[in-house]
Amino acid sequence: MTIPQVSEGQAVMNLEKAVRHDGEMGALESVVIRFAGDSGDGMQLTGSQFTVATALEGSDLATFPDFPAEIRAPAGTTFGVSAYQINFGSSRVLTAGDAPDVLVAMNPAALKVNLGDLRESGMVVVDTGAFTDKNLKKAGYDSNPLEDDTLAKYQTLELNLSQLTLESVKDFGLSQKEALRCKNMWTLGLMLWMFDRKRQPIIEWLETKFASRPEIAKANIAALNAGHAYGETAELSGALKRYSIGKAELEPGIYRTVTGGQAVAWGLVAGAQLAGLQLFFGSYPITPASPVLHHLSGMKEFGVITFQAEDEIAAVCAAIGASYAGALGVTSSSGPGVALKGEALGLAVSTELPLVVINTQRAGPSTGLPTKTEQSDLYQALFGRNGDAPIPVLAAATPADCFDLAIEAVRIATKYMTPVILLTDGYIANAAEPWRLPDLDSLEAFPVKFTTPEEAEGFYPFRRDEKTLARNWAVPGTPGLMHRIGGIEKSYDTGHISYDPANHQRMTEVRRDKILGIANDIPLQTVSTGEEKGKLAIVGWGSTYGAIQQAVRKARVEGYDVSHIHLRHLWPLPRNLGELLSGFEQVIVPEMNTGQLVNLLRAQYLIPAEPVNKISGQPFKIAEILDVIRARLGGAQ
Amino acid sequence: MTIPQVSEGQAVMNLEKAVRHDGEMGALESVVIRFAGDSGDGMQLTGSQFTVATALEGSDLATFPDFPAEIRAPAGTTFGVSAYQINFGSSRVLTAGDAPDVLVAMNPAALKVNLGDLRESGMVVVDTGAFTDKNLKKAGYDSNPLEDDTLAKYQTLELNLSQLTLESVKDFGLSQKEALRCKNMWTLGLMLWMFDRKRQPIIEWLETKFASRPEIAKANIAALNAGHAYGETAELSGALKRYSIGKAELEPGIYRTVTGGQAVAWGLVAGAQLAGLQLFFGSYPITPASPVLHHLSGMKEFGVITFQAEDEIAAVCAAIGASYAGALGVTSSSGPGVALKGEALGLAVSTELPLVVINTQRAGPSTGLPTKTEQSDLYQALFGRNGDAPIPVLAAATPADCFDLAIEAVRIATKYMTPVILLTDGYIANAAEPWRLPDLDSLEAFPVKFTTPEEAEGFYPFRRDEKTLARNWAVPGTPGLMHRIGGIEKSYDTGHISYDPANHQRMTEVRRDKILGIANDIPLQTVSTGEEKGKLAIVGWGSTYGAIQQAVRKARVEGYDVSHIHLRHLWPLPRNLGELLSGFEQVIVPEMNTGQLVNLLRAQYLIPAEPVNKISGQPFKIAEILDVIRARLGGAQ
Amino acid sequence: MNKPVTKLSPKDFATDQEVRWCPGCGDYAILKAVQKTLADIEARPENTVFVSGIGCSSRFPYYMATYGFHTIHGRAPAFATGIKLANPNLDVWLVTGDGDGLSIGGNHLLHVLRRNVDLQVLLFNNEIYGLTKGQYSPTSHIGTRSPSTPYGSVDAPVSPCAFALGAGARFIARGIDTGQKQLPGILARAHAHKGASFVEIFQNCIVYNDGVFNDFTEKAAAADAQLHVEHGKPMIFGKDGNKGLRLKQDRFEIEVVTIGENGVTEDDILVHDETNAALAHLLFTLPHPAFPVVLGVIYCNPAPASYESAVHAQIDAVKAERRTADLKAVLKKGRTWEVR
Amino acid sequence: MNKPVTKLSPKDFATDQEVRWCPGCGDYAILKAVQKTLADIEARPENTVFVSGIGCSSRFPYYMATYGFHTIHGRAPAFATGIKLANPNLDVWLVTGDGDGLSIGGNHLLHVLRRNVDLQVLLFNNEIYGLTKGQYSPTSHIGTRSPSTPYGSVDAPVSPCAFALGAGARFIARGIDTGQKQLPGILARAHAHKGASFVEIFQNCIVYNDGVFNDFTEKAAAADAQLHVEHGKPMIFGKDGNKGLRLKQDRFEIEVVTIGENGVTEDDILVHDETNAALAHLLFTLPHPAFPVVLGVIYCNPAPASYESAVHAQIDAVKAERRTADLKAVLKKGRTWEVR
Ligand SMILES: Cc1ncc(C[n+]2csc(CCOP(=O)(O)OP(=O)(O)O)c2C)c(N)n1
Ligand SMILES: Cc1ncc(C[n+]2csc(CCOP(=O)(O)OP(=O)(O)O)c2C)c(N)n1
Ligand code: SF4
Ligand code: SF4
Ligand SMILES: [Mg+2]
Ligand SMILES: [Mg+2]
Repeated sequence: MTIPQVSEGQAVMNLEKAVRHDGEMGALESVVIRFAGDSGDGMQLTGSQFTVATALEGSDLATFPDFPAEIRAPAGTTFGVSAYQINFGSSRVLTAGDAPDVLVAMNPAALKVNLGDLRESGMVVVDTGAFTDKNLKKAGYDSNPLEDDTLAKYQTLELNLSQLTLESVKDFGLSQKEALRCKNMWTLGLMLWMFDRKRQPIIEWLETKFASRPEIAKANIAALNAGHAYGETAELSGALKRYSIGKAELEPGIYRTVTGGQAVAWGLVAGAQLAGLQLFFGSYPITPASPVLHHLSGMKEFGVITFQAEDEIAAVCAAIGASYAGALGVTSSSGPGVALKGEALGLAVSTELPLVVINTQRAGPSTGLPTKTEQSDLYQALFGRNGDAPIPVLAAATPADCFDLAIEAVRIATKYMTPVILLTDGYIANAAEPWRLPDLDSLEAFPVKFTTPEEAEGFYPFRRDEKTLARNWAVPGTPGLMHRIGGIEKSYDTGHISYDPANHQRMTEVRRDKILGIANDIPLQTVSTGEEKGKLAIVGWGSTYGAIQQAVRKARVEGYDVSHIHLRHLWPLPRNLGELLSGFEQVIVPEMNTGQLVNLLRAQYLIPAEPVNKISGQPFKIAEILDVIRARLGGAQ
Repeated sequence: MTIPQVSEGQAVMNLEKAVRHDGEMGALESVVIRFAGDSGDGMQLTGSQFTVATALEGSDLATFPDFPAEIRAPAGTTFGVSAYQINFGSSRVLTAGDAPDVLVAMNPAALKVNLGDLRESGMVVVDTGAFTDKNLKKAGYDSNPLEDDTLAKYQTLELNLSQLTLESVKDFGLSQKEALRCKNMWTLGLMLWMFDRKRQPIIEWLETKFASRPEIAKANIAALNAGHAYGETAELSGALKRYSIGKAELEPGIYRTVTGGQAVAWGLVAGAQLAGLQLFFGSYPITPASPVLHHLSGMKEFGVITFQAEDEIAAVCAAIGASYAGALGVTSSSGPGVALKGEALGLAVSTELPLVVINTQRAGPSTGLPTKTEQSDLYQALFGRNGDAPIPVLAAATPADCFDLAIEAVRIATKYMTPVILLTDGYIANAAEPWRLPDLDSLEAFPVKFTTPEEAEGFYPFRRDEKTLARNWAVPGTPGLMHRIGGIEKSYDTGHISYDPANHQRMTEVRRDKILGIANDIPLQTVSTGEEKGKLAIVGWGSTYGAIQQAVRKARVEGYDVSHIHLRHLWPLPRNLGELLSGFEQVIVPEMNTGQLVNLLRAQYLIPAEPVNKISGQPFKIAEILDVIRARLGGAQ
Repeated sequence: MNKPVTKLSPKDFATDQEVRWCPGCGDYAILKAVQKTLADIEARPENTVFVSGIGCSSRFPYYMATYGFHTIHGRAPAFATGIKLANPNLDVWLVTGDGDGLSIGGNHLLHVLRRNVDLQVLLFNNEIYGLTKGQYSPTSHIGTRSPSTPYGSVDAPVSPCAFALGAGARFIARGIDTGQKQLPGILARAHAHKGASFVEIFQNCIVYNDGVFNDFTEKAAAADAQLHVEHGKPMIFGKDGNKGLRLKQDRFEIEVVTIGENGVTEDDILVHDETNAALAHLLFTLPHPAFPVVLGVIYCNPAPASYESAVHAQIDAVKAERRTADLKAVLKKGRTWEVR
Repeated sequence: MNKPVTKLSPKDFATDQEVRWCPGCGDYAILKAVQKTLADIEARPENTVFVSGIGCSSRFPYYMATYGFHTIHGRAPAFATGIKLANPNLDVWLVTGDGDGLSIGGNHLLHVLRRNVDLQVLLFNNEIYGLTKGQYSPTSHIGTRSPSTPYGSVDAPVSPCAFALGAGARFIARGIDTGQKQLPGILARAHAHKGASFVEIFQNCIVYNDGVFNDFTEKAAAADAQLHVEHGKPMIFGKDGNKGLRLKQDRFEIEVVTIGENGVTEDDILVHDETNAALAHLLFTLPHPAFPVVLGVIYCNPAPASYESAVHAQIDAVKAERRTADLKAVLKKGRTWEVR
């Protein structure tokens, strides 16, 4: 056990300085920690284990994993830095936090890339052992930031983590390389101590994970314990302080953490069950959409068929084929892959088959920034097809919301015999948040009714339900209902190919009206926070939810007349939306794109909605939205 | 020579009844003829030869070929009917005409499909020889329309064309089948006589076409002459009347007829010459876009490389590759094929390479009605890509306009290093109109300047021209400028891959601003007809030009305060457009889709522009637009 | 429902839809052969699905009184895969053309073949794009003049069967549209094969490529220009039944010989082995007219399992092992905590 | 500008860009071999273009100090075709992976090969999707466990070389990432071949598929498990140089024999003929470990002309015949009339 080497000139680490606290000394309302290191340093694991420990402690939390496009970029480079941020607290936490209070930097590159985001007088924990000349050079530092005034504004905790770790695991006979791999657990131990989280869940996890290599499990646990013990010793010596974060007041229930990727997968399985259909999932791997494929591939006991197709076109076509044959066809991709599906989506529109399409958006155009987030595929979802080919579009606001909207997508697709697009994004897909498990038994079923042989009399495939305008669904294998469908225009009255001009007009209109009619079957638009009319509405969609929500709450506390309206149904729009928006003097639409929803709203309602755009591949910060509100509404009222 | 068998109860054919005429007896201002028959009857040929003869006579004209999707549908079926309509006259003719004055129906199916369009008391010419029981049944007639009152409202000219033709060619030793094939020439001869057009050009054409089979040429010519002679005889007997149509007052110059397909091809060749580049045309056949490929494939003497790719994706990718290598890459397709190009277009946006994309639109969604026209791919052109990927969009108003806009597309693509989309449609592509040949020498060149080895100092591929924001273009083969590009985000300052958030924001903005800046380099929007402000503006784009133009002219004659504004630049929009439109009390946007441009205008300018939609696969009629104007503006003012 | 109630005739498989091919098109003959095959194999219309892309050939499903899906250009194999995976009990037939299947759709064809989905692929090869009015296709011979190659095409054609073999197909056969005697038998064998079966059918496009196969399909030439192979039988052909293929000494090559000449006897003739892939490659690519065009079931080498059966077997195995499929339990797996 | 001014070394072909592959990735070795090859063949950087799709392998162009185009997933052959057609003087290399080239990109690979565009295709086969974190690929063997196949894959893999042959490729070779001795020679021959050359390179993905080729690449096993063929030489292998491939009597098949055993002599061993396509198919698909994995230039059978040269020859011929290219004349062709 070594003695804390708190860097010179630093008094006791004092996080409270700029952190909201709730009175009691050492108790904070919320804290933002960012773990940053080389791709090989295991930062994603460290972050997600800290998240588990924190969740079990009853804090509310939100996370933001931010990793490089490279599988394993060369050690020490700035582009190889991987980071995981967690915001946790006793009050409602909706974003991963604007600026970290604590930055754990495992090497110079991690410091270089992340220091700029740290809040003033925040805490930096660095592994001095990694600040070698070679690493400094790789990170592009001319002089050692630990030695110049780079860190002057911050509180620094300089520890030779590498050495401390090696010492802590020396009894387990690991190679130097293996031993050093435990560095992240040592660090995690220290952080668990500092924020008063339990080690036991992590220990259990390590034991399961390394069940086949017990010496590795033991070494990691020893490192974890050593980091924890280090904190205790340092506290005794007065060098470090420990913080407690109270439990958040959350609705009663059983909770777990969930990422958007998981929630989509489970929502689809639930949706298929509610519809009474077999789930067919056709996909082609692409970042950041692949997790949905991975989750579903492991759910074979639910009869889920996962089909890794040769490309995105085959994936969507196979899904349409499966729907044709009576399954629930689903396909999933990210922007560039969805671009390839446009032609086939037109066929699903034309043949009026149910289909769910999930787009986990990433930064574009083209390959863009595959591991960064963006909302720039809304136009593509709404308009990216030849011909008049309207498709309902939904967008999930949070990881947990993905579950509900996946079910909603299945419901609309099967009830209206139409493809449905569900938009999420790289941020939602990878971020974890606490999720109160839904009561699955209370979900309303919407069983599909295939046309039966008994209905053969007068049957034709495009006969419609008078109310929904959905066509009937007769599946191959049913005697007496043999029919042929395709992408050529069909007669309204027989379903046969028809080149008749008036018929094409009628069919185009009925396809449009069917989709527009869904507006009567979705909830009216509500206001998330604030009044139903007023000076300013901030209208958002998708993963900007948390940032807008927090900003509007803060602004309202500051006295601003501002409301937050968040859209989950982007097409058709809720039928009261126009009226709702007309109750506001100003409408601002923040989007992680150059302005897409804003134009839809302007075109639909002729309101002078204005865009606020962030296209940096990073989520909005609360402060960025707050600044906009303040600027719009002038000094606090 | 047989004696005219004018049907009972008919006096002399009297076309003037409902046709505008210019005083002199038998002289008409304009006439609309529709030739309709089986796909095998050669109606497209008949129509286009009548067009040639008419053009040579100095009439203005417009045509509308309307053929079935089937290559050779079974004889006698309604879906196998092929039609060709021509509107010609001594005044400006801008559309193929709302309703034919004369319908030539070669069989019952042709009559069945087309009769409804004939204007009241128009003339029907039928081949009685084809009205057999079998054909009547195939066409779905329960009783013979020649015998019941189906044709009561019309003037009918019932001739046994088959028999008349057989007689006229009996000296040439043709088989019955070959002999009957001359029926269309007999009919053409009669029509040429009736409207006083010369036979000589057709005779010459037949001689060239059948140079290798002189007996076929001779028979066809004999049939043509026989039809003509028949008219003369009938006139003598007083049964038929002959009409003269004066010369149109057209701008002096050399004229020819041109289809949109030809004009696009020639415009591209001209554009490439003006840019000083080799033209590379990558395409995959699709109706109705293929003619561009066919025309260019025959122009090898211009060094044009035509590449029939394995699919639309390969076509656009090869074109981008060619541009990368220093050629002018062009690709062309129709809606479903363009849908497949979305991902690659994103790459062209991201790598900022010049590219021209031509979409000859057809009725959608999906396969839709391949041989019918529509304007429903505007959304796809503007928005059909992942990410923020703005692309300039142009739309041709007439077949001849395709030439000018193809050049304009090349100019913008090369000057701004960007893909450009040019929209035409099935109507424009196939319709022929007279075209005053442009003075090629007077076209302003816009030679491309590749980066030279001398500029190697400080070179990087994304260095921009300060004014246009276009990046420089260094082509492989140039010493000293070796570089790598791709679809991942690039550093503004070096062109290397960059994951930097602020850089992505900056690059996204510069890509947007570059395209928006083109608004300063295109003509201000003018008004085609009418005042610059007033009660009502009809805003159109693409092939609706003629119908809107004629309707607005007529309405203005009727005293309505209405103007026609026609957009050729759909993105960016002309910079004065918002102001111009704000000068009108009402703005109506007729489109052959469910409303696409109208939403763009509403979003951009917040004006309550309203849609008028026709989605029948058929062009607008003048009357349809005129009705809208009258309805909007109430009784004539 | 899988057992025929009454025996159906070929006519029972015809729809009332007007057939929209050009008069004289080879597609008519194929339609007839397929309808006969379905009757022969006692197919049930309600369990049969015809899937196609886009092209003249791809209009096929409209004329079959079964279920049918006329999809989009080139993608039929992907649709068919989805259909078969969703309901392995369906009998899936895929109709495609040389453009649909080998130009835009080459990749999907590759993958449906290598995955070995249990369905029949019928590729109507007319060496031209019929529906779009006669452009050359990936199977057109060099020098083909067409609207897009007025000076003649310059790219080498692909051999559909060699492609299928390279893709890993385990049943490959070849027939001729007008071969009404052979075609139903070939199609029935394709149907009997468990896994993806690939059948190339030479089809005459009377409008845009008339007579392109005449040199081996015309009556007069047929006997000498066609070799109909049968597994286990010597590869003999010719109007006098005295020509054959013989292995060259010590070379991995074959030659045409005449039985009765130069001491050649029937025993010298190579016996066809439909499980031999290298031989199949050779037979697919024999240069004509030096060699005959080989027809019949040229390659058949079934895999242990077809794709959809393996997929469902895996699902069934997991189901059997897990016994329950409880979404509630899945959601609760891992760390949960309770807020009261 | 086509003649080298000074002889360049492998290092001259390296960029200053940091290489972003995982430490230990087989791609490094291939990079080294390619850089050496370019130096050996005296390539000019300014006339050389590396084109790739998307994948770990497809990052290759960034590390070559030549022109480079990192395009989109699976489409590199189409871009490369456009580049080569636009400027036939460029030396085009195409780098792809088993996913990029054979999954999404299979169709373009088929067509660039059959058209015979003069370029080199290097397919890095690691039997996995590296960049997207380890899903199985179309070359993964049955049973591969991956994030998308946690219970093991069930679809049969495709053989890249057999596919290339079926597609009509006229140069097909195979190498190993670590085979620094053989690889530059193979690549140089691929470069020398006029037309499309296809080279499959077994590449170890140390992160997601480590050791998948060990049974024939590991030092100890290599000699017995690898057969390096050379045209005109008997196909002998084995650490004692005494194993070989022999034609089976009267069968279109081969077997492994040991020279010196059962009376087998070197003369019995089949001589490699790189122009024999059927033999090539056989060598590509020999089942391992019963047979060795065949490496080297296995098939090479040049066509009279490569695609881009034929395209330009046709253009040149038309130009020569027409002599002028006058757009004014074209516009005036056909019927014109004058309005005064
Ligand atoms: C995406 C797309 N691209 C192009 C087309 C146009 N197209 C329809 S069929 C066809 C080729 C058909 O050729 P083939 O498959 O040989 O069929 P055939 O008509 O000769 O039977 C083409 C290019 C289309 N319908 N969709
Ligand atoms: C249109 C599209 N679909 C999917 C992806 C995601 N993706 C990138 S690389 C890749 C597979 C790469 O596999 P391989 O070609 O074998 O390359 P490796 O990484 O193994 O070298 C995939 C699926 C993409 N970038 N674009
Ligand atoms: S164009 Fe050819 S393939 Fe198509 S229907 Fe006519 S004859 Fe048959
Ligand atoms: S993931 Fe595999 S293929 Fe990709 S760089 Fe790493 S080791 Fe190489
Ligand atoms: Mg064909
Ligand atoms: Mg790979």
